[in-house]
Amino acid sequence: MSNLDLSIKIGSLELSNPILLASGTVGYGNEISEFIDLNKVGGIITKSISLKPRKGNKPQRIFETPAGMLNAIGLANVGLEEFISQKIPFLEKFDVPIICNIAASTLEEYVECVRALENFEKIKAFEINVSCPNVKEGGLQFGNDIRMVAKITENVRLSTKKTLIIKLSPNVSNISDFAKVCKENGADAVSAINTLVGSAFDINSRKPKLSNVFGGLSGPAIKPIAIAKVFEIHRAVDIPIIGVGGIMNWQDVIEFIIAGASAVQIGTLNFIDPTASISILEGIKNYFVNKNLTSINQLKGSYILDNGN
Amino acid sequence: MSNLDLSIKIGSLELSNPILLASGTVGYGNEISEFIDLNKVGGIITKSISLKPRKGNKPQRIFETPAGMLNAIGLANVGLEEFISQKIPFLEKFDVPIICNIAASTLEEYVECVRALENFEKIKAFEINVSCPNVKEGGLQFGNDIRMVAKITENVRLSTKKTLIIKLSPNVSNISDFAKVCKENGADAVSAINTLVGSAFDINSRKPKLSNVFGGLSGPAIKPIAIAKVFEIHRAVDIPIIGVGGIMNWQDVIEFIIAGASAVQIGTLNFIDPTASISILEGIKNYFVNKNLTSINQLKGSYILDNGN
Amino acid sequence: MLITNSVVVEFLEIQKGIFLQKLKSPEIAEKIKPGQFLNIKVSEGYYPLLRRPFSVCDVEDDLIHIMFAVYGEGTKILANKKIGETVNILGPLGNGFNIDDDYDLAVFLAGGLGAAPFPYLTRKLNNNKEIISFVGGRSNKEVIKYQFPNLLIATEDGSEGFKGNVVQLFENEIKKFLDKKIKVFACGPNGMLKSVSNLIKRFNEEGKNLTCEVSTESAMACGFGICQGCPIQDSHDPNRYLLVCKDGPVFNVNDIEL
Amino acid sequence: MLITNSVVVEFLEIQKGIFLQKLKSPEIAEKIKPGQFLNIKVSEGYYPLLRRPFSVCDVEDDLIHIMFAVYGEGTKILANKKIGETVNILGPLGNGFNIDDDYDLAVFLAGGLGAAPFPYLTRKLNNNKEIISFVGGRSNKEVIKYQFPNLLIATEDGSEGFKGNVVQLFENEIKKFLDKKIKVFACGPNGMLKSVSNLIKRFNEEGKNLTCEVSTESAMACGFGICQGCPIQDSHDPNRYLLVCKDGPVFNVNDIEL
Ligand SMILES: Cc1cc2nc3c(=O)[nH]c(=O)nc-3n(C[C@H](O)[C@H](O)[C@H](O)COP(=O)(O)OP(=O)(O)OC[C@H]3O[C@@H](n4cnc5c(N)ncnc54)[C@H](O)[C@@H]3O)c2cc1C
Ligand SMILES: Cc1cc2nc3c(=O)[nH]c(=O)nc-3n(C[C@H](O)[C@H](O)[C@H](O)COP(=O)(O)OP(=O)(O)OC[C@H]3O[C@@H](n4cnc5c(N)ncnc54)[C@H](O)[C@@H]3O)c2cc1C
Ligand SMILES: Cc1cc2nc3c(=O)[nH]c(=O)nc-3n(C[C@H](O)[C@H](O)[C@H](O)COP(=O)(O)O)c2cc1C
Ligand SMILES: Cc1cc2nc3c(=O)[nH]c(=O)nc-3n(C[C@H](O)[C@H](O)[C@H](O)COP(=O)(O)O)c2cc1C
Ligand code: FES
Ligand code: FES
Repeated sequence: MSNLDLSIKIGSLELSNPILLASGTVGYGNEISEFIDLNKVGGIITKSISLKPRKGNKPQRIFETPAGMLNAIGLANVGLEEFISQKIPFLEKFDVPIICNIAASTLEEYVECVRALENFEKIKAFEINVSCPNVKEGGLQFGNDIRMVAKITENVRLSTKKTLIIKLSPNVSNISDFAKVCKENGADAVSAINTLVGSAFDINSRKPKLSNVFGGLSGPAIKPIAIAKVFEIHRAVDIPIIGVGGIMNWQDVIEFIIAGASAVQIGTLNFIDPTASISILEGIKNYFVNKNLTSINQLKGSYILDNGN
Repeated sequence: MSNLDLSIKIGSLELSNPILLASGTVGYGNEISEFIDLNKVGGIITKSISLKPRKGNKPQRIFETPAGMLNAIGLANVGLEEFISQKIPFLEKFDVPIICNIAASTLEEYVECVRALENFEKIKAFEINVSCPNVKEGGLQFGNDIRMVAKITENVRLSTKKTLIIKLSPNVSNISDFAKVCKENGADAVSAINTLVGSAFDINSRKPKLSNVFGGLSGPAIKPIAIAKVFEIHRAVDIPIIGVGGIMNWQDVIEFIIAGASAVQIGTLNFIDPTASISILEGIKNYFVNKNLTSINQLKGSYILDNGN
Repeated sequence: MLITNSVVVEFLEIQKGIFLQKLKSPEIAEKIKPGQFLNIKVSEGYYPLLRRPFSVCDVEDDLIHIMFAVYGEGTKILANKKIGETVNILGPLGNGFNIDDDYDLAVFLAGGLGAAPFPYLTRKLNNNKEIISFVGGRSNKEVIKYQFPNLLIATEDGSEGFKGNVVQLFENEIKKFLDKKIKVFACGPNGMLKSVSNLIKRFNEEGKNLTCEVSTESAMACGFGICQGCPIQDSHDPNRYLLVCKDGPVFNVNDIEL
Repeated sequence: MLITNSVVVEFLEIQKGIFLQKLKSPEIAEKIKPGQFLNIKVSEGYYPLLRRPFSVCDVEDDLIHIMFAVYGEGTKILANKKIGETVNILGPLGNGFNIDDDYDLAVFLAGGLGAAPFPYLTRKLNNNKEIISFVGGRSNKEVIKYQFPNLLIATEDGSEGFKGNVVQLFENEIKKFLDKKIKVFACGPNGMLKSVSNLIKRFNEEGKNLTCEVSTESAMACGFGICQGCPIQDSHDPNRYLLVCKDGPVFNVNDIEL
């Protein structure tokens, strides 16, 4: 199958393949570039950037759970200024699209960040994090408030010509309604899902395992939830979906695409095997060849449902 | 510690210990009674009963996921009439409180079921399932609609003097608001959590793994989410909480109690080890003795949080 | 029903990729009947979370034999068990084959790992009546011949025996015996069981005298009737499912809709 | 940084409950320095999901040694590995001890499993300068003596050596040497490291000449700087955390707030 083409276009964002590295799981690319050729992945999504640097939460920030992990990093990041002066120059060395993930506590802050980054050629898209559960202001409150998500989308859309992706919170009962307002307000795509709110306590000290009490649950434990959310959105709204949550191997990626995803993000898996994105890409290619498929669109949302029940 | 007393009272419901067997995971007690002495558990919650028998969903109803499982039983149950004629007489042989879990597609049906069962002395409490994700009418729609939950609670309350427990859906962003309306409308307690909505697809057939497409995710994978929900409710609302979700051992039970639960339910674990509830009870007793605790209330909600962050 | 930790006492690869594991459990060995099954927890941790069902393949004093191939994580862990390691067994589960003498000729029909329950069944039939076995697979590598009496083989690729499926072979061969009272025991994929069922019904409509018991499969969580995870359509009541784990896994073919 | 599947070549219980595992990895053995660590995936499945960090204990040709006790699921699985089985190693990670010759006397301070990095450090110091080791534990069962030169022991229950904690013992004993230029290498629970740190600061405020490097611990997800899961307060900048995995695990005690 010499005509296999895994490329995909989302808004003006052109990806050579659907494998993206998820926000917060590869920093700004430096460390993981020692393990893999970054030019081979479809794209890199930066750790959430905020207007000012954020120190993040006190330790303990990480706790392992059955087939998953809780994190309460608290959006620790270098801030807009250092991102521009230090991180973009590094990323410019690679021939791979950069998607800049942005977190903020106010509507204005989102807009300001996007404006400040709009003229950097290297950045091909914005992913707006309205759904991080680990900070007190902003974060989750936004992600679960549909009018706020609409407003953020609308305002950020006015400030950028780049591809605009809204990263949705899974901690809602009607995620497709959120996807719908994103579309209506000009988003090019949605990412589903961010982490689920979780917690854990130590039975001897009675203290929370995380200093922040709450953390975000990620990893294979949440994959069935992520698949359901992607499917729900796909059924209800005509907008490209970037699937994320619990991907551990190429089979999981195929499952997300069948459920409706145009592209996917590898998150927690990068911590366990930083080379996984590359081997997953190989697995996907083999699947496509074996199934006589030549493009992502042939597989995307191609689930087969029985009629009735 | 001869004065160890694990009993707990929820409304008028008196439990000798906090270990309940969760709805849908022990049928009506028959099969599991071959493994354990049912008199030893704190209580048994029946499979959801509906007014009419329900056949349930077509196969496949079960799919295993990382550290969890999806089920789409579809509330298969014998219906009110056979429950009264066949199941209550069997349960009467045991000296253990029975909590009757009720599912319905309309407000009226809930009320009708409760009325029909109100005079059975053996039934000590009702657990109202407003949150089962596996049926098309009723079920999830109710559980995610706060006004509906309020209305169901209010109406069922008027129909019963027994302890009234509302089983909450975790597929919402603000579970403590739901707990609050339950309390305001007369519920004696809430159970948290029911299963999370999940799905899975076969990458060869492209069909959903479950005939119903969606299923409910249970098992250790969801424990961090359940702990967070119990904690959220405990912090915000003064109502007894029955913790459920992913309990696999006595340590998990202690964690739920620390997070705010007055009692807990063992679910999926019954499938793997039907004797687990009894060994868990032993583990709990040892913990209480080792920690010089003599009652559940000393441990309940006894989490220690740092001030500020 | 019992729950026991059982030691792996012997472990054979009876043919390429097909394993026979002998597990020590005097209590279960004493009680279990052909066609019943065990629900096995292959590891202590949460992965895999659920037990895995396996037919009893044979019983030898206080040893229970199971036969399996590697499909996924569960059977992979099982195949890596060393002698002396343990697995946790819940059993005996379900209803086994109905062993009466009310027939002249016993027919075994097996597809793939459906071969598993027959060694023990053969031993227990124990009545000097004739048995003919039909076993099928895609190729001769997939045909499990282990301990089948009077074996006839069907392979879809024709690499051994009859070229075609095992039900076709059975249909061809059984014609000579249709004057006898025949009891068919079948185990294999549901598709195969369905065509057996159709064939038996046709023969009986033509006035022949066949009874047929099929051992069915289903995804399972508990294996003993508490999860409702393993429904199979009751042929006598459209509003009712039976449970494979509790009402089966062996059913008279007339009682279920395959 | 490399990722390799490494075979368990040798496995010793050096004292009750304390294991020494020798893993074959020529590439990592060649590169790794004392105080650096490995992040090990103990099983193939999802349980446990994350890697587990272990200090390099020693290097012997192409073998890396790790020392551990069983705490939870990860170390339990590791302790059950048989010779010939593999684990997946990511390493070498972090910054090791700063090995210069700028001191007269080296002091080792270890609490519990904090003993792990010292055999390799001892070998690499390799400069004929004097070393004194202080090792502590709750009781003598918990004191790991493995390969410590000039060993002085503290136990909290007084079952061996000095009764009290290892930092008190160090404080008592070091007084005779405070005219020398001392370099302290410490590894153990953060509480112990904190009291070492306080003591060193006090001595230096009193005009003594001690430097101190501490090997810290933290919960970790990745081990190489991409998850931000392992913060430790930067003592020079209140608005900044350092990362234990990448900026440490060994720090000069002046650079962090313990
Ligand atoms: C009553 C009963 C008796 C059984 N007896 C036996 C027996 O004696 N020997 C035996 O080997 N198996 C038997 N099975 C099937 C056995 O339970 C499964 O093979 C086993 O659960 C697979 O577990 P796993 O973790 O390896 O695979 P999973 O991870 O559960 O599945 C991996 C993949 O293999 C597929 N798969 C699983 N099982 C089968 C199968 N049987 N055929 C084809 N594809 C499959 C799954 O759909 C999935 O795609 C029996 C099942 C039942 C219900
Ligand atoms: C840089 C670094 C180097 C390390 N080097 C070593 C080493 O050389 N040898 C070694 O044995 N360990 C070392 N550790 C600690 C080691 O990583 C943990 O012991 C290991 O992760 C435990 O994994 P587990 O799955 O067995 O326990 P988990 O399931 O992760 O934990 C089980 C329980 O044990 C507790 N626990 C875990 N680790 C410790 C600990 N170290 N001390 C006290 N309680 C603990 C946990 O809080 C939990 O309650 C190091 C850690 C770091 C960060
Ligand atoms: C340690 C950690 C940090 C994360 N930080 C961010 C972040 O800064 N911004 C964001 O949008 N998502 C963040 N995420 C969420 C991931 O991008 C992803 O949505 C989630 O982890 C689910 O995918 P996974 O199960 O493959 O990890 C973070 C996840 C983890 C585990
Ligand atoms: C197979 C299965 C069937 C269930 N049926 C019901 C039900 O009928 N009514 C109900 O309220 N909850 C039902 N539940 C939910 C459980 O009672 C429990 O809330 C959930 O499984 C989480 O607990 P666990 O992780 O311990 O299983 C069911 C769960 C499973 C796994
Ligand atoms: S497998 Fe649970 S009822 Fe059959
Ligand atoms: S463990 Fe991931 S950054 Fe340190």
